[in-house]
Amino acid sequence: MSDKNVAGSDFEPRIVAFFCNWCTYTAADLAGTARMVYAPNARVVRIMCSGRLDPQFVLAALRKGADGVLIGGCHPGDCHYQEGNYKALRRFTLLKTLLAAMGIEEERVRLEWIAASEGDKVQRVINEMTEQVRKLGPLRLEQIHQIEGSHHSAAQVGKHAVMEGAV
Amino acid sequence: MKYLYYPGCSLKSTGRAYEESALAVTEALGMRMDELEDWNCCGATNYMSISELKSFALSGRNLSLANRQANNTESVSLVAPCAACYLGLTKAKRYIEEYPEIRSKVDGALNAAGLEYRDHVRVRHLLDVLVNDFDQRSITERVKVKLAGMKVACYYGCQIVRPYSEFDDQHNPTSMERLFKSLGMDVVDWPLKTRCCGGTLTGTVSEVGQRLSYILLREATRRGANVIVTACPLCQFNLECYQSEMSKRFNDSVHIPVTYFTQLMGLALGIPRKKLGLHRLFVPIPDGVESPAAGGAHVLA
Amino acid sequence: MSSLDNKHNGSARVGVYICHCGINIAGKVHIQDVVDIAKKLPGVTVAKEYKFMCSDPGQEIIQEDIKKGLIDRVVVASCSPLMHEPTFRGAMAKADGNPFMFQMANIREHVSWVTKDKGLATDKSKALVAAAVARVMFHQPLTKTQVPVNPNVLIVGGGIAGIHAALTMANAGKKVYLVEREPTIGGHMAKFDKTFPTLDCSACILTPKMSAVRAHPNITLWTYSDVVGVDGFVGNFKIKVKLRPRYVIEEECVGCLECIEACIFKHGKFKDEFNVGLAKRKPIYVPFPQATPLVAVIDPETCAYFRAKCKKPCADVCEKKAIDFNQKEEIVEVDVGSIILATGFKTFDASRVARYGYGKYPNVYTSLEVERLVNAAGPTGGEVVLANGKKPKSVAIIHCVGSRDANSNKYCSKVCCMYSLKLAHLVKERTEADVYNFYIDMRTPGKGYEEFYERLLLEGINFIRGRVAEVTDWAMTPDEEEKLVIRAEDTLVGKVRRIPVDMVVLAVGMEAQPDADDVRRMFNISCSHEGWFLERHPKLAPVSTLTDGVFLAGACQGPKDIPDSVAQAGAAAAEALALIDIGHVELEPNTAFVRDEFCSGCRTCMNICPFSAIAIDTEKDTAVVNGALCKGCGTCVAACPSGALQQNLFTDEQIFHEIEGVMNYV
Amino acid sequence: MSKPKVAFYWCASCGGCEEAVVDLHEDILGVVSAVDIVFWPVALDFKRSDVEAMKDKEVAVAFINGAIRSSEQHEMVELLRRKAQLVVAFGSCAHLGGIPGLANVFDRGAIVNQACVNAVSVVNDQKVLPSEETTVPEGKLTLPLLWNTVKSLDQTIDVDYYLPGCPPPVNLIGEAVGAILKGELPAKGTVLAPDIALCDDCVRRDTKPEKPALKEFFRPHQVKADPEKCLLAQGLLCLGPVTRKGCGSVCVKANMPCTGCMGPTSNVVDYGAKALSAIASLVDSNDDKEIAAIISKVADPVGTFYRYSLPASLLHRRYNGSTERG
Amino acid sequence: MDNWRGWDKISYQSDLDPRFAEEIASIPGGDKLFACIQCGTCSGMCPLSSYMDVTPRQIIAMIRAGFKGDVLSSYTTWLCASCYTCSVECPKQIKITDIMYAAKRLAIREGVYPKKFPIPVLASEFFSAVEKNGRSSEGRLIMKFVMKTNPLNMFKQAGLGLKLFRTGRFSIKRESVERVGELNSMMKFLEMEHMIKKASDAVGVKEDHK
Repeated sequence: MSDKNVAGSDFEPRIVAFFCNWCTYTAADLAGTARMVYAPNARVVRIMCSGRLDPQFVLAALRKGADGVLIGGCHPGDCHYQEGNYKALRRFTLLKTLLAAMGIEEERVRLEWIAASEGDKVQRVINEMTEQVRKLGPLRLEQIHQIEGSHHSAAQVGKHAVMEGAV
Repeated sequence: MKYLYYPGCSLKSTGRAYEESALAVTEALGMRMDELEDWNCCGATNYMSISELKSFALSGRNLSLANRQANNTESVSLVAPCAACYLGLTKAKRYIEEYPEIRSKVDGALNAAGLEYRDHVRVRHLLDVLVNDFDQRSITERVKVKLAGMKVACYYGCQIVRPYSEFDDQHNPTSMERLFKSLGMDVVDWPLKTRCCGGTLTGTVSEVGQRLSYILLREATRRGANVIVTACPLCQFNLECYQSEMSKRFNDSVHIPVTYFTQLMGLALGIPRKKLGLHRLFVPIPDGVESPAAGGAHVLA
Repeated sequence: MSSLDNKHNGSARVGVYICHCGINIAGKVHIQDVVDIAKKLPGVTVAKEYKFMCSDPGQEIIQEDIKKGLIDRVVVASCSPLMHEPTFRGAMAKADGNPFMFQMANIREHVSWVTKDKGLATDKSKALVAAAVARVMFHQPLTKTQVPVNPNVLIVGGGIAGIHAALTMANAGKKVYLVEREPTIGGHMAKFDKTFPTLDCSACILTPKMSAVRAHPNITLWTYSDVVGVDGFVGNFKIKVKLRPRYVIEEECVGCLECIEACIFKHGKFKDEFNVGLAKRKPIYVPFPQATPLVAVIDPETCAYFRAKCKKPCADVCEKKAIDFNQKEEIVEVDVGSIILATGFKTFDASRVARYGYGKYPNVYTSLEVERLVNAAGPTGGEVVLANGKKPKSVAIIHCVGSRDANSNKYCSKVCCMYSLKLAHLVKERTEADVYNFYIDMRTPGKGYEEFYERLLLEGINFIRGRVAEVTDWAMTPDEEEKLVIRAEDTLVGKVRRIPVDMVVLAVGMEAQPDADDVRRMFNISCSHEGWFLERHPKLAPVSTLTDGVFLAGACQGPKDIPDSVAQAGAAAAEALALIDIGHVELEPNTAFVRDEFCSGCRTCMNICPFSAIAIDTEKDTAVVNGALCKGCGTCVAACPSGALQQNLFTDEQIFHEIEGVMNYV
Repeated sequence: MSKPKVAFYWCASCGGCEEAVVDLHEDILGVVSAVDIVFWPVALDFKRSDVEAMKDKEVAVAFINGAIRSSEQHEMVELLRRKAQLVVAFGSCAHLGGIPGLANVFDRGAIVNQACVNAVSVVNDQKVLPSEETTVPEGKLTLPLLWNTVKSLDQTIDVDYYLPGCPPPVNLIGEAVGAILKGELPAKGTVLAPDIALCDDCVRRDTKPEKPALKEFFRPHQVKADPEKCLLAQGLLCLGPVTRKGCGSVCVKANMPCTGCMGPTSNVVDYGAKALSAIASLVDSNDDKEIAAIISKVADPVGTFYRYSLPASLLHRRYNGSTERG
Repeated sequence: MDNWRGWDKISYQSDLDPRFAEEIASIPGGDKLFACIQCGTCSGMCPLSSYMDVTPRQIIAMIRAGFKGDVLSSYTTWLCASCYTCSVECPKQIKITDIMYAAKRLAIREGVYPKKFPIPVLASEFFSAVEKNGRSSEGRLIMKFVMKTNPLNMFKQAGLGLKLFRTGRFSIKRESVERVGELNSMMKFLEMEHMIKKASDAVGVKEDHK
């Protein structure tokens, strides 16, 4: 990627997209089958249901250098698991208030309902979001922390939270 | 709801009677409508043929002035009685608000003149205001004169329904029919009420333009109408002023009064003919059609 | 983030295989670059590329590496996992690897097919491969559970597609429940007179099949009924069907129709739905003489007994005492293993195109109405007549009404050209009128279809290429007086024409059923934009849906003519039979599980499980997941406040590492 | 054999942790007899130079409480890290950043301005602000640099163990000291408290309904909480389900909801995000407007969910937009 | 064969302008023009199509194929009365009226419109009056127009003019906004913008040729 110079004009947004298996991931496949070209900035992590989306994943993506996070689920009423998307909505609603308080612009974390037939919506949303985030500029929390942590060698945020107990 | 009046160029000359009757009717209904200060041309049809952007900028100025005159309130309607002005302003508003590249240029032009564009202003046609902002029953109650034997063909023309039909059905508008029924008149069903009158072609390529107008008049007459009402100064001009020329050209006797809808409406509300500019008609409304109404409720029945 | 750092299985050996997919991927992604990056990723012991990984030789590459002990887990970067995940898992299992030590990177649908720039596509592919590798390091061996498949099948909709599927299944010895909401089966096809292009009689070929359904010992036919509940999953659905009261006991009625004769209404008075409003029926009626079952139905909305408790001549005349005004709606429940949806279509409402004057001018008809007019069993006995009873001298048929139009439906309804040709022929045959067909493009792909078009050209039907602008009743010339005037550009001549006719036929397109959205929700499948039920894959799985065990037949999936509907119904039946033949289904092991030692018994998870699959173990005071009920959505895992709940194949650490992987920017 | 040397130090903290050590009561005597306290500025008169004079790794264990937010604190903990074999992050602030960590929703400028100019109790008409260096006739005076961002201890130095809590419960301190003295230590990086959430031994757990769905949230001053029933089920934001046990649920016993000072269990990466997820999961609505209305009752989400852990969270601090970075 | 006026009707690709379609399609929402299926609804609906030398449908086809000269010199675009029927009924939602405007603007800019045809004359007169005064003075406009197109008409139309004058509907007073300066600044701004764009486009074209 040509965005080494984060603040430069050639900034390429990095977007992590969490897509539910049944609707949005399928829609992204459909966009592919239909050869709908769109911005390569979003990278998809597949989950079975938007209800699986732990807000920790959103923060982890931002922390790991994402400039935006897109969450895609089935339209209300369409969830393969009855109402996982509503649960995603409940968490997202609360997460949004938290992110706002933390100074993260609203456009950076977005929840979209995209049905399996809406390949064009995948294209539109990703293009739109890429441009919105491009306008906002980089977030790059990881780099900020490195800059501020220059007092010492290793930034070890989150050290306590070692995943224990092999699954 | 605050109303500002946008006359446009025609209502100050060939369409004077439209202005007179529109102001008389709104006054009679107790509706305050100040004229937009220092308004300019809407940038209509002909202008659009030369420069689209300048046309949008012209409308942009009117919308910006309206916003300023209304002190930036969000509930202001800019009322245009002329169909072409109504479309010119509506179209400009839509394009300015829908296309950022147009917005930025119009903003730039307005800023250069010390003006500013805001989305607040609603563009309304006078017909929309009179039909939708007033309870039709209250209009019925105000009817003072019964217009016996008037069979009205309501003519909408193009630009108040197309391409944006903001207040009525695009294919079969009925606002005027509803209004004239409320006024106790018979309306005639005719299929050509949104077909083009020929626009400026009546003057430029008159053999073509007048033929379009003629078709309308002939069909209205054939369906039993004895008066046509319009909501546009150009439509009224075309349908009325060329009647003698048409009679010659198409070897037919064309003779039917064509009024602004506000004129006939004013007559029913008991406003004096002169105040409605009826004396300016080429084909007059016959004397003696008026008889005192027996009361609003009766008219409805 | 330390939780994401190097805490994987230290002995993991990952094999990465990058697929070219011919030029589908290789044309847009520098494959070798991706291989080079993959080789450098921690844990990767093998990284290879191959032209078609899904081919046998491709799979063998993986199998050999497993057998040689080079790898114990696999990443394939190719197409969507929804496409080939089962293929590669199967290949691993054959080589005695655990099929769940596998992850796919979707670099075709999500990369090469949607990215313009080759460099950017390569970068994205690298990240997706890195993510898959990072995640697969934390995979654990899992096993699928098997559940038996109930061999019964539910078929919804009794049109030609449902009928054909039902007979196919029943003839194969399977128990079929066929549910139809109208009082009779037969669907649209029962309304047609002739079928194109052969012009054979619709009733002649359909009614024997309808009777066969009625008589078949393996088919339970519920007409005048609706499916109201669907529960369960592939192989094990629980279905609730509501049988509406027809006030005639089906088992008793012999179809003598004496009751209809006896009705206090001497003549039909109410809209006859079967004749699309062109005729009137009585409150007690059968839709048409060959209705199946041939059992009368009483419409309580119009029956005088229900409104005024009048005499009951119908009941009195019935020797079998089959009429029962006290009949109540009944709910039956059945278990089935598979479902075939054949709910059909509805025709476009022509009044939505105001300029064609449908509903305004009495002599503007829809094609379905004309189907009834030309039908010998129809309201006019096959006479094509105008509203005033006279024969038309000229008829215009307007194609594409409600099709190919962004203001209504964008798609082509596929059947209208052909049925318009058929109607043109029949109208001409019956009336000798001048017939004008107005078309945009003539679409006649199909066996014998183009030949039929040629036949009509030779028969003297007028064809005008141009979409009709408007149908009006105002005359410009004397010959237009009292006529309907068509105005259209004859695009092949380049002139606008006005053509006066007596009758206008609107070739209305096909639309999804108005309740298709409710139906798809009930069966947990998807709809396309236009409202048609969505197939699993437009080419390779055209009768399957994204919900296992639910199959599609006929026009509910998209516009189709009779041969296509029947073919698809056969295919759907074959899919269902294949499922039944295997006898069991394997369930993805992506269920949730509780790690007792971390569970505080806080019950947050219990609140949100939509399947009530979580309970409290009262001895240990911890939550337990019932694996048979868990469907694997993972919403409880996201909610678990202490990370005690995890989901197989989607554990926190797998996802955290995948996130870190996709953020791998080179 | 000489007694093991022990150091105590406090950084950005309230002093409560020091209290907790004193709260060991007579047990402290045992500790004192078993160890040799070589540095404890709050109680004993040692100087930095005394520590500097020690050999590296001479101190067996250093207990450090408080968050790190100044250059002086940073220097001191680095010094102690060099001198000590083991470093224990003592209390919520050292562990996760603690209450001082909430300063991370502001930046240095705003904090200094508030403290030195705007606070109602301050009179500072000239708006004089502290600066790192001031020249006076007598020469140059220096002050430690206040960091823009508050950090947890392990974000500045390597930490061996954590004693959670605000302050750490006495029994956990005792057990930890005992374990260290006996050399029975768990894996490095362990939080020295049970790895299960508070509900595990909450006396009110059995009163929690099977489906604890909520239509409304309350703050403690808005309702009179039933002293027997699960607080969460009453709409109070009790974070017990998200928080490590070990405190003896003192708050809940006092009819106050848990605010999470013990931090998350080891399976959770970000305390606040997980707490948020769990709480949102209890919201009983599928209507977006109603959901928003219910959730709007959660006042100050950062303060609620990250009361003790903002510096240790994934976001770490408030982000000030791309234009203001640096 | 005496009356046969034969000419070579073949169109050579080199005579067409492949960029014409793009140029027209660059108006807002203009790219829908490429979706045209040549159904003829526009021509059928158009109340003026019977007077046009080519139908609106053919105009779209010609634009798409690059028949720039034929389109710009045709009468069709000038006969369009902007009634928007075609735009509203088009099954592909092509903004045909806007396309007609775009073609008219281009024809005027390139000076290839039908010169003696009265409609472009009216448009230009209207434009210059409004640009100068901010309002159109209908009476003056009509007089100027008649003078420029067919002065003899002046006598033919005298009766109508007199009638209008008698009914107070005709005036030769010059109408104008009060703050003409405002308008001037706006127009100047837009002209500058336009020049800048043209200049940069020109540079772009040059680079293309290199």
